[in-house]
Parts: sequence; structure tokens; C-alpha cells
Amino acid sequence: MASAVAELPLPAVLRYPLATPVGRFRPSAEDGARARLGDVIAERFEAGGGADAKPIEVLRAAASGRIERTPTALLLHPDGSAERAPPLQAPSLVERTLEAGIVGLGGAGYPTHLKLRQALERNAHALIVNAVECEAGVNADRALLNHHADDVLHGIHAVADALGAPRVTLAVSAPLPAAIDVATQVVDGPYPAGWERALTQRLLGVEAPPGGYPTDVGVLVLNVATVFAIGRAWRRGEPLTQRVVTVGQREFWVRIGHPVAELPLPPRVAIVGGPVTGWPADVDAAVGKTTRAVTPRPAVATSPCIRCGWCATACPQGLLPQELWHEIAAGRWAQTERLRLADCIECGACDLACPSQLPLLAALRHAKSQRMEAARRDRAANLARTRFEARNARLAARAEADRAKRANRLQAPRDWMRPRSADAPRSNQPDPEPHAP
Amino acid sequence: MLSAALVSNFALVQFLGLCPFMGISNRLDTALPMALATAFVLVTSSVAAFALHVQLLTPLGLEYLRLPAFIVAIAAAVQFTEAFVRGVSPLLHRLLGVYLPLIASNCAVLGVALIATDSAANLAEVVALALGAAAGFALALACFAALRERMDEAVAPAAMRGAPLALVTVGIMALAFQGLRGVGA
Amino acid sequence: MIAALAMGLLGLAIGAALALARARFRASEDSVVEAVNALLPQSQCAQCGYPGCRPYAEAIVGGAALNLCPPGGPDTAAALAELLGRDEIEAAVADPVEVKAFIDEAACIGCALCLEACPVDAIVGANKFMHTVIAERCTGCELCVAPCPVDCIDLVPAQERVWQWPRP
Amino acid sequence: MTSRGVMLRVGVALVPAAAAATWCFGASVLANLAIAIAAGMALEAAWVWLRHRSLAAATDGSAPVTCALIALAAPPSLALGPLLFAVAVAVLLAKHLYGGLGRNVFNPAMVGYAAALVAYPTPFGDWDALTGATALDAMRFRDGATVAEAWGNDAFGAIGGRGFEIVNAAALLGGVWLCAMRVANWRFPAGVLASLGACAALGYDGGSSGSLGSPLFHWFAGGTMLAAFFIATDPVTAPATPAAQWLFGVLIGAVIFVIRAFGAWPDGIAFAVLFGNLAAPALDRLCLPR
Repeated sequence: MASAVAELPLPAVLRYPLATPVGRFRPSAEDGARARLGDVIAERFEAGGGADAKPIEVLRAAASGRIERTPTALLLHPDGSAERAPPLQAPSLVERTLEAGIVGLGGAGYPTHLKLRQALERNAHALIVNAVECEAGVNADRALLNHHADDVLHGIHAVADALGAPRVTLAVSAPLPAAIDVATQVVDGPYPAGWERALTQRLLGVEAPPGGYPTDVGVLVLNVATVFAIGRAWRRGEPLTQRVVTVGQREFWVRIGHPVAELPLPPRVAIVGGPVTGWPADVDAAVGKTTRAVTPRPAVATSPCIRCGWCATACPQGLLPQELWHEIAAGRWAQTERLRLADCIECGACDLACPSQLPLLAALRHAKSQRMEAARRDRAANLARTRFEARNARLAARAEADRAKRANRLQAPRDWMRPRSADAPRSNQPDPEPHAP
Repeated sequence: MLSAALVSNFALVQFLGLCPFMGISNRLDTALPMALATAFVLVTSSVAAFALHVQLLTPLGLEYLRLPAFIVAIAAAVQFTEAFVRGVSPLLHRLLGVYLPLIASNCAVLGVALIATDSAANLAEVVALALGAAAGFALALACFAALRERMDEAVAPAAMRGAPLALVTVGIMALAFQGLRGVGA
Repeated sequence: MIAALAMGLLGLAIGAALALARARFRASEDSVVEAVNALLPQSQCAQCGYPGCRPYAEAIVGGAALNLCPPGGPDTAAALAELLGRDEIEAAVADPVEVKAFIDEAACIGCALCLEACPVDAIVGANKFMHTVIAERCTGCELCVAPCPVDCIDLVPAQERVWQWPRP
Repeated sequence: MTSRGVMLRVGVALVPAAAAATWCFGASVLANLAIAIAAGMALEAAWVWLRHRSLAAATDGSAPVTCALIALAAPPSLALGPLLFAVAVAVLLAKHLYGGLGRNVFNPAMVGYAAALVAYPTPFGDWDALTGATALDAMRFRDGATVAEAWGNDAFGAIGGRGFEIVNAAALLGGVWLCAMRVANWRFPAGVLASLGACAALGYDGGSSGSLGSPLFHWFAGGTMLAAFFIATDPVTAPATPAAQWLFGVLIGAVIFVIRAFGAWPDGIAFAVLFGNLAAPALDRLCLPR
């Protein structure tokens, strides 16, 4: 089946914001330089990495054109040329995945090469390809299986070969119309059935440790779009520059960096992401690697929280979103910690359950990012404090040593001028010890 | 003892000692130590007052000195508590501020001491009465502080924020305690 | 007579007991200073007017204003007010702009004056050698800027801030 | 489902109890219901209008539910004054002074009911124009008669009070439906009924003159089912952690029993629920892991 997923026309400008939820990109392309389709234009490093750190994610141009650098984003003005960067070369799958700029396309955005490496280190025995659409109305994963099953299979084989011979399972939310050469399991259930922890538990009966990931128990879970991108990168040497996105009701091939404002949607009502986990688009928002959908924003009228607790029933982590909502509003951070705010996986199940239509997910996300920033500032303060105290101790020791030396210097000539006997008093005087009672 | 704790709760039924009740109940983490401090003073001072009354004042025929003697005993208990809190947690001492020495003027304390010497026959009864009163006061204070944390004053009418709404809340709590009227009678 | 004697003795006994208790629980403000210091950003920038974060913490415990810490910003002021149970912060504090020192290495003459000035040893280098700032350790305190004889140190916006989701 | 949908379902679940009460106690129940609901909605609309708030705050359906609960908990012969007093206290003092829906810390219906009960004690004991006393009163003030002897009194029916047992059964029906719909949390009624039953069982010795009534009697007397399924389940004023929810129910059940057995009021549900409310936040704090 040829590409039945339509491709959106090239926009006037592609936009790559530098600050993203997973971290900050450092531009590697100069202002005004020309980039070819597939050239590396920005890199992301591990937080706190030094100057010689290796990138953990690369961003590649989705078209050929001129680069413009702004303080907050890289802009690419396409010139319509079809020139491409040379195909990817890295010989190992892990390296190739990094080279292609592939991250968890299901939404997490975690660099896939890191996940692959962890799976290899732990001799993962199972691979789950996750095509369980989490949110109603988002069909990007399904479109890939329907129209690009061959490349998905290539990706599956590439990963399976790298792992040895894992047990491969393709998890889908509804039976596929055409058979595919992989063990397929239909996973239905209340949202968020496609959460990788829940999926591992359900398909293989193993549970990731609290705070850990399925890779910790030897299970590699990859989103189907990620697997597809791996297939493309491994088989054809193509980097990740576009993805299938549900725009409104339909699926399109959209270039990474496509401005949300130029998508075929009514203006200024878009939310980036699915109807549940999405967030209202800024004027300058763009489709990113993890954007699975851009959806019209439903008009909602909220009413006050009545603490009905439905969000708590819906929460897959067993949190109490209603209590968190109130404690966040009151700014009682110690309480949010007791309520395990950091354990929220941002699935938005609470939003779906809330009879008052409250933006619980947005509040939780906001509070989580605030707490993470506060924790970072605390760490920085602690580092500065220990260094400051160490420096003070060093300066004090040096001052003490200087004083001692100066005192010595003042004393030395006197010693020298003294008669010899005084020079070594200890050897001349009898040891006092034997006379002690 | 249960009667002292609930049926004739000092704060909510007899409306004694409302000053710390209103003043220190903004936050649960300061209200709890305050409740404990008050409870401690209540118990020690009523025991001390009872001992003074039986061992010193009555044998010497000085019952008319009861009030000053009790007040001295209470003041001493408060001073001791203050020194203790300051030594254990200077931060807490700072947070409780003026309310800590103010326990001395908490009429619930003198009230319990007086009631104890009037009605109790022996030390065990005094201890039971004081423990009951202390537990009742501490429980009411803890519940009230937690309630105030749950209230979102920002959405209340401007005129009601702060003390007015707190007083309404105390009133409704007192209404609940009215329900126990007749119990134990 | 007996009355006065009894009350006097009572007072004396209680006074003695209390003196003993006070001696036993010696008051120390150190833990309060520590708690306050733990909330300060430790940039050691002295912009508060005290020679470092701990001196400011001591001053706060002694009654100084809570709004003197620019690197901490309103969050720090609020946290201090919460800790100490103070109701109001003297005046609004501006949101902090996090910066890092950056040495223009082409202009640096290797005088080592900034090394001396840095309170957290975040600058590496030696006499006659070019210096550079270890960004991770820099607190953006600005103390290295004034001593530089060739003005080769700039403060650039820091990039460490964690992604912030907007308030709904 | 929206908040309004929640309130609508609570209202539907109250229909059996209202119908049973009308059948047992006469049409004045319906009149009380209508008056209370109309007055409550009018008061709320006036408050919202005077404070220049959106009218949506007066149409969320919570006021009619509150007022219906007051009307069903109050005796049918209640005069207009006490009824309107209860409604006004509930809607204005207990709800809107705290900032409206979701912000109150006490169940408005029970604040109104308890306030009216304390202000007008006599008319609230007067449930039945014929006997003048309820089964709960008859059980308490029976001058040393055994339970079996007291049962000869007109106030008693088959298991609870005459009429009350039918109303309670109807409320139980609606309440179970509410729990099945997940509108009400089953832990609250389970806690209340278990605790009330356990207390009653402890105080019941098979029916001697000192006995305080069997668990079955207490379940089906007074406003037990109304309190357990419709009032204690008000999530706004109840705890959120499961353990605290159990404790909350148990506390309410125990206080109901203590007031019924030893107290001076016709029934204990209102005070018991207020006790639960005032302890709810503290219970939540207690039950959260450190």
C-alpha cells in the first residue's frame, strides 16, 4: 500500500524551539548558514554535562534552507531545493538511532539509543511494540500500521536482531484489518492502557520496580512510530525529520518544526497533543518529535472541585489529584510531597474523569516543573555552599600557615643566635618521664 | 475523663481558652506543638495546684490564698514549658511566639485547676480530669487547624476572610459539640 | 506571717527549679540560623549587604528584612516568611534572572584577580594563563566582574532552568 | 459526567425516600420539600446576584439537594419558620460564606438542620401528629420497660419506627443505586452502618429494660440511611484518603449511637455528621503517609 497518509505542503518557515520539556537544545548551525535536509542543526546534552560531553539527542533539518537563530528558537527558511545530507552511516543500531535523532515518539521523548543501550546491557528478553493509542481520536500509530507496515517490520527486525531473539509482541488497541507477521495482541481497557508499565504488566505479567522502567526487568517497550523511524534509519539511512500526526480528524505526514499556526485547523484553538494530554498552543508552537496530534481545543466550562474523588479512582498511580489540586493552589509544597506529586506520569486520566472539567493535568504539570526547578536550585545552592565553605577553610588554613611561617621567620634568627645548648634542648635535658610519680 | 474531653470541651462548649485557639491555628504544624504544650501545662499545673492545695494550703489554713498560689504554679509550669521548647527547638519557639507564655493566661488552665481542687477527691481524679481536658483541647485545636488549612479563604467574601470565617467555623464546631448535650448526665 | 512565709518559700522553690530548667535547656539560635541559611541560594554574592549567605541568615534571625536577596527572588522571601512565621515581606522582590559569568578568552590577560574574587572557586586558570568559568559551579554573583582589569567578564543568561509548564 | 449531572443523580436517588416519606407521613412532606427547595434556590440566586457573580454558581444543582435533605430530615409538621431558618443557615452561612460550592467545610444541610434543632428544639421532636413521639424517643424514655414491652407503643413498626423503616428502606434503595453509579463512595455508608451496628450490638443484650435497641432497629430508625448514603457521602466535607474515609464513617456511626443512646436530642445524625466534618481534614492528615 502506497502512502495513503497525505503529506502537508512545505510551510514558509520551520521552527525549532530550543527549550523543550525534556531539556534544552544547543544550536550547532550558525546564523545565516545553509542546511540541507537531514543536516544536524542542534544538539541536546545531558543536564550538567561539561563542554566535552557527547550529545544525547540531535535535531536534523526537515528541509533545505537558511538557518536563522533567535534567542529562543532556530528558524529554518526553506529554499525549495531537494538537496539532502548524505545517508546515515553509523554501523551499530544504537549509534544509528542516536545519529538519526530518534527519541520516544509516543510522547516521552526519551532518547531511544539510551533505552536500547539499557536493554542490551540488561539482556532484554522481550520487545513490546506499543501501538495502543492512548487517547481517543488520535490514530497516528494505527495509520503507520495500516500504511507502512513494511518499515515497521524492518524496525522490529532491526531491534530484535540487536537484542538476540527476544519475544516480540505488537500491542494494538483494536484488531488490525490486514495480518502482520508479528505476534499481535489486542489491548483494550480504561485509559491509560498504553502506559508502558501497565502494558508490560498486562502482556508479560512482570512489573517494573517502583520508580523504575520495564527495561529494569528485561522488557523493552518501544512506540510503533519509534520502531518505524528505526526501520527507516537502519534500512534506508534516513534521519527522523517527519512523523505522522493526527491533525484534527485526519492523519498527515508533518515535518518536525511545522508551525502549529500553519496546520489545516481553525486558528488559535489548537492544543498540541491529544485531547487529554495536550496543552494549549502558544502562537509560536511547532510540531515536535513527540507531537502525536494537534487537536482543536474543546470549549469547556469549569466548576469548582467537589472532591468527588473520581480522579483518584482513575489515577493509574493511585494518587489523590483532588487533594493535590487544593494543596498546589494553596502552595503547600510539603503536602504535595506527601501526596507523591513527583509520581504523576502526566497521563491526564484525572482530567478525563473530572466532573468539574478542571485542568488537573495542567496544574500537576505546572507544579511538577516548579518543584523540579526548586530542587535544581537547592542542589545548586548546596554545591555553592560546600564549595564556599571549602574555600573558606582553605583560605583560613593558608592564612594560619602564613602566620605560622611569619612567626617562624621572626623567631628563626633568635634561635640561630642562641648558644648551641639552647638549640637542641631536648637532647641535653634529661627525659622527665622516669621522674614522674 | 471522656466527659471533660468531649461533652464539656473547654474550647468548644465552655468557650474557655479561645485566644490560642484562634491565634495559633493557621497552620497545623504549629498548632500541634501548641496543643501539646497546652496539654502539658494543663496536666502539670492542675496536679501541682492540687498538691499545693492539699499539702500546703489546707494544713496551714490558707485556702484564701488559693488563687495566687495556683497562678504561681501555672506560671511556673508555663515557664518550664517555654524553657523546654526553646531548648529543644528554637525555631518552634520563634513560631509560637507570644502564644507560648500566653498559655499562662489561658483561663482553661486556671479553670481546670480550680475545678479539680473543688470537685476531685484524690490525685487520680485530678489527673483524669486534667488529661481529659487537655486531650479535648488538643484534639479540638488540631481539628480546627486542619479545617483552616482546608478552607480556601481567597474565595470567601472579602469581609469574611481571616478571623470572621474562623469564628463562624468555631461556632459550627460548637454546634456539633452541642449534640453531646445530655450525654453522661 | 505564715501566709507570707509559705508564699515566699513557694516562690523560692519554684524559682530555683526554673533556674535549673533554664540551665538544662540552654537556648541556642544556631539551629534557626541553619534553617534560614538552608533556604538562601548560597551565591555568596553579598548583594544583601552582608558578607555572604550565612551572615545574612544570622541577620535575619536577628530581625533583618527578608527581601534583601536578589538571587533568591520572591520564592526565597516567601519561604523565609513561612519558616519564621512572619506574615508580611517588607516589599515585593523582583523575579531573579539567573546568570553565569563568561570570560572572553581572547581578551583575558591571565592576571588571576578574578580567581581570588570568586567565592566558590568556579574559575580555573593560573597566572599568565587564560582563565575560564566552570558554568556548573558559577553562581552568577558578579564578584569577579569588578576586579577584572580588562573587563573581559560578562554575565550571560543561564540555561539551566528546568522546563516550566505554565500555570493553568 | 458533569458536576450538575452528579447533583441530578443524587436528586433522582432521593426520589424513593421522598415518595416513601410522603406515603407514610402525608403530603406535608412534599410541601416542605417544595418550600425548602424554592427558598434555597431563591436565596442562592439572590446571594449570587448581589455579589455580581455568574448565575452558573446558583444553578449547579447543589442547593436543591441540600434543601431536599433538610426537608426530608425534618419532621413533616415542622412550621415554616424553623424550616426557612434551617435553609437560610445552610445556604448562606454554611455554604456561601465559605465561598460557595466545593469550599464549605461542613455539610450545609446538616449545619442548617442542627442550627434549627438547637434554636427550635420542640417542633423537631414532633414527628407524628398522632403519637407525638418517635420510636427513638420511645426506646430511650420507656421507664424501665423491656424492648418487647416498649414495642407495644404505636411508634414502633416491624423493625424500626413506624413509617421510618419504610423511608429508611427507600433511602437504602436509592443509596445503593448511588453507590453503584459511583456517584457516592461506598466506604462512607459501609463505615457508618458497620460502626452504628457494632455499637448497637455492644449495647444490646437481647431486649432487657436497660437495652439500647438492636442493630437492625438503629439501622432502620430515624434518619440513619439518609445520613449514611446521602449526607456522609458528601465528598466536599469528607476525607479523601481511603483509610480516613473508613474512620470518618466509623466516627459518624459511633456518634449517632452515643447521641441516640445517651443524648438529649431526638436523633443524632446532624451532629454526628458535623463531628465527622470537623474531624475530616485532620483524619486525612493522619492517614497520609509521612
